[in-house]
Amino acid sequence: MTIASALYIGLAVLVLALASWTIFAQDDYAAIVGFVTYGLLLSLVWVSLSSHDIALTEAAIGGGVTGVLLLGAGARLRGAREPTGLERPGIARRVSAAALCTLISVGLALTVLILPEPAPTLAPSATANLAATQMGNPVSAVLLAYRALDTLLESAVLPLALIGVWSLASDRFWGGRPGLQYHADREGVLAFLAQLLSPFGVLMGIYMVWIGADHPGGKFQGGTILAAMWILTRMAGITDTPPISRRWLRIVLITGPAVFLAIGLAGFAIPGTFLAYPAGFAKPIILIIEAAMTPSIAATLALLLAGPPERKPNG
Amino acid sequence: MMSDSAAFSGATTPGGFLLVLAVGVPTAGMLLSLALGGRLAVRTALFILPVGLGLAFAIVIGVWRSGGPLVYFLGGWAPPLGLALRADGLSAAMLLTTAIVVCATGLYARAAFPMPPGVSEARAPLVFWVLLMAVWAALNLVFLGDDLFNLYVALELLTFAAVPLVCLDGRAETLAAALRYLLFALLGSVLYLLGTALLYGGYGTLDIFLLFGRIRPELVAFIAVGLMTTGLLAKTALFPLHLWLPPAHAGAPPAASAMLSGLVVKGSFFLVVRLWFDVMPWLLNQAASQILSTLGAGAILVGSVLALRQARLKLLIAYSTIAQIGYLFLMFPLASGSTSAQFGSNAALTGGFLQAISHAFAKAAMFMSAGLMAEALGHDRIAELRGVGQMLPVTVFAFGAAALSLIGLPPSGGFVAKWLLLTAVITAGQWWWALVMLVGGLLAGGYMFRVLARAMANAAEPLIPRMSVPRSRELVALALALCSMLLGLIPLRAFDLLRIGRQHASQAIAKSPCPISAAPNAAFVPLHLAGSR
Amino acid sequence: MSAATLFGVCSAALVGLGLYGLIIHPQPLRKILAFNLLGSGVFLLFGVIARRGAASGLGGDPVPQALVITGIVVAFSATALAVALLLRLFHETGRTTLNADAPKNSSDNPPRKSPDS
Amino acid sequence: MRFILDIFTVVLLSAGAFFFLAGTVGLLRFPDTLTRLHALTKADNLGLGLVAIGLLPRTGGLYAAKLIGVWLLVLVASSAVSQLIGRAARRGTLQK
Repeated sequence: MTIASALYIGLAVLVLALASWTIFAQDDYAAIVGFVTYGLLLSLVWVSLSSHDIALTEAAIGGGVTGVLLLGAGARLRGAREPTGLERPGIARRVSAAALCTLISVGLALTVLILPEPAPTLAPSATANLAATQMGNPVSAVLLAYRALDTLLESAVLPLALIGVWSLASDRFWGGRPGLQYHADREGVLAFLAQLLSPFGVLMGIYMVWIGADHPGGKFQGGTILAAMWILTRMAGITDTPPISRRWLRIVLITGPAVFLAIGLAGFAIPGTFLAYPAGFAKPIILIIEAAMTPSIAATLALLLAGPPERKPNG
Repeated sequence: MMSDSAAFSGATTPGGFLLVLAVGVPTAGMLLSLALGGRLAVRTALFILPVGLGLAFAIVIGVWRSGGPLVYFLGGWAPPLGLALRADGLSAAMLLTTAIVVCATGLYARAAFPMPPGVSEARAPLVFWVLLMAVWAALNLVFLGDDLFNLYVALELLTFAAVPLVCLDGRAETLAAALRYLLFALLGSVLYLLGTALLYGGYGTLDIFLLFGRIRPELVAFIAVGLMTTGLLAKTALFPLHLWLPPAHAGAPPAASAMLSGLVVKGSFFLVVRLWFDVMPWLLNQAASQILSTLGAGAILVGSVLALRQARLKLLIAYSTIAQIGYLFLMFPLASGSTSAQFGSNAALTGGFLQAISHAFAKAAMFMSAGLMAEALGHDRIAELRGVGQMLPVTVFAFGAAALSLIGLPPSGGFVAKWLLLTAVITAGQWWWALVMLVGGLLAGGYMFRVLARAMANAAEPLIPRMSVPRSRELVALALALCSMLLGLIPLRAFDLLRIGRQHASQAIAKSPCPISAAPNAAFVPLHLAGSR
Repeated sequence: MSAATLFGVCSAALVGLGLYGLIIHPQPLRKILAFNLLGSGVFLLFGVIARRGAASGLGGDPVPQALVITGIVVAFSATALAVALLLRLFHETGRTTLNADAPKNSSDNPPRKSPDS
Repeated sequence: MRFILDIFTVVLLSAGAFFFLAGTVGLLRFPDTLTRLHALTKADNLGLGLVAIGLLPRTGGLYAAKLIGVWLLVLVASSAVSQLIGRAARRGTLQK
């Protein structure tokens, strides 16, 4: 057994242990903390599968922002009454559920073990066409050229989910500021951290978008970092969420998908196909799309985290 | 890879750009409504409605004229590396149905969700109009998508658009219903995604057309299709995964219920059809297809019996949806047929889709008229409906017409659908399904009669409506109900549309690797000759 | 045993664990956690398939890798929507569970105004 | 020269790993929040710093700067967060 495979086995055991903790822990809060740790370890798994783009995304979104979201929810639900005995599943239900899930796991594991060898892959055609997209990172080429429609729709999923979250506001708060107000001490530690860290964070977020075309990174990872910086300054009381009725906010939210859609439609004229980029201009156009999408992604993620409006429009 | 691309039937076809617009226009409408907000949001949505309807008509005409599918390769990248949109006869029919129901919903909702005077923007109207556009875009993509992962994104768009509609009024019950719906839907999509991963691992493509050529009857394919079907059934609310549906559909505002019950559940149903009929048609000959129709039969019986027991009109309609979804799944084992693969497949598939389409119109009409009755009466208790027929004759007539179609009485789309399914049952020699359909029809007659008998009865003294019901809204419900009726009067030949672009799949059913009686299969038995009309 | 095989089996186990949690936990918050775990198991399976398809000098097939990135963002949106629904439900009712039994049959419902716009 | 650098790396990485281990054991074993915090800072600051310095000879230029940057950012973040946790612990708003 090589050192590498020992490391992998250790990693797999740890991941499974944390996953079990997340499911079986009694305390909700402990389960959430377990999940956040699990997300961080999972990004190591992604590195060991040489998927650096996903490792970044998992650390930023899967573990990071999702973790913050769930921790926030756990904190607000704390003090709720525990489920009563009647609501807890009985032993028969547990056993049958466990049997079913074991069956599915075993079936799935068997299937994975007998997947065809050599594995079918699109890697050769993805690299063969890379030159036409003028990008160096094949994952970005898939996201922004070969399967651009997926990404376009995904960028529309984000504001849609946000509308869904906003729809849960009570009527009197419509148009107001999302989330609770943080009254933080402007001289405090958090304010210090927010002021010190946010310039670095913004720089790093922009850098990650910029190199995304050729190296691991991209708008989702970069956008998440920007969102995180906004959240940090908000928690420190330096910034606040804007009222959701603001026109500029709405425009920031839809700029990304709208620019992407408009460039896609412009493709009908030159070079004649939806979502095709004119030869030789693929890279600048893709950079425009990325630049337009990053603020939208950052704002949407941060607002999804903030939740529905909870304060009066003028409050 | 190149050989695959070459084998792919044709590249972008003329008129393929319509498919892009069918998805793009409502998406743009959703984004614009959100950005403009307020009254402009409503106006944008109302402007998009006729445009989208026109596109749907154009696609139907395009498919009918060309006699083959419309295809568009996005960005010029051919599958498997790129994505394609493809409209065959089934997609075209569903696109048009969706466009009609969405437009009707829009007209109906103009009065239900106007921006209130005095404020620049209110919550429920803005959310409703944005989500209306989103539901439309997502459904169009579900019908047009040709890539299983792209369809996953479409399913998620559909979920995110549908769930907030359930709890638009913000009451605790509807919030609980929406949360339960969301959890079911998320479980459904994640199981679907799991199957997608296995298919990619096994065959290196997610394009439906290419998968059809590569997939073989082996463990990977069976596990994948099992997981994907289970996930989609949870979203379609097929018995026994139906528990989330009644509170969600009954709790939503009527305009939203019309879309949820009439259209949204059909999205995931459509993907089940794509999987079983287009990706692995040989599966239809397996015992597995009997499982689907057994569940369908269970849904018909359980849904109908529960509908009979409801005291509230909207819940009754919601339970009737569960029963009517059951009919859709009866077509699966019938499509293979034992004597004539071609004919059995055609009658069953046509019957099944006609059921889906006529149910979409009838159910939307029913929820709209139930909404109007509830507005006028201030409640929707079936026991106290007496006199509503005098007060709102047009509404009750619309409800009655829609009920005829659901029960399956002639002349209605529901009748032709069930008649075609019965023909397929007899061709396939699986008489027991006929029994289920008969009992289902009787039960449907029973619960609809309960409502109509009360609604038509004269009240001791004329009722005074709590709110005046504008005639235009009544007419919208009536128009939809009439659409459902008219489907029964269209010559059957028109339904040849449903078969366009499917020849490859029906041949595969006939040449299935599994033993079916090797009847000499006449290359083409036109439906309108085989039918008795 | 290669990393791909090892983590392939790991992903199967994660799917089972997530599914179990989703079925048995009565609290929506725990169901949401379990859904995220289940989702990450599915994404990991995509990653394993990508790794198996390493070719042309790439460490993995970029197509499934890109799908996972899309999937993670979609899963986050779903989580945000579910959490917002749960918090609102808690705010309205003080409940953090959904009653697991079948939807209330209306025949024993107290009559009330139908939810109309 | 190469050999000496390798020894340097191994020694510093081992020392870093030791502090991480000690920190983790402390986190699990110590009785209350403040002492646990004390254990944690050992891992964060000292352990990570040793690992970063140990890796320096294997990289150069920009990468070395990035390594140091990572360490400094973690230092800033962890010291600020420790402050916050400590304050919360003193106010008694934490569980247990």
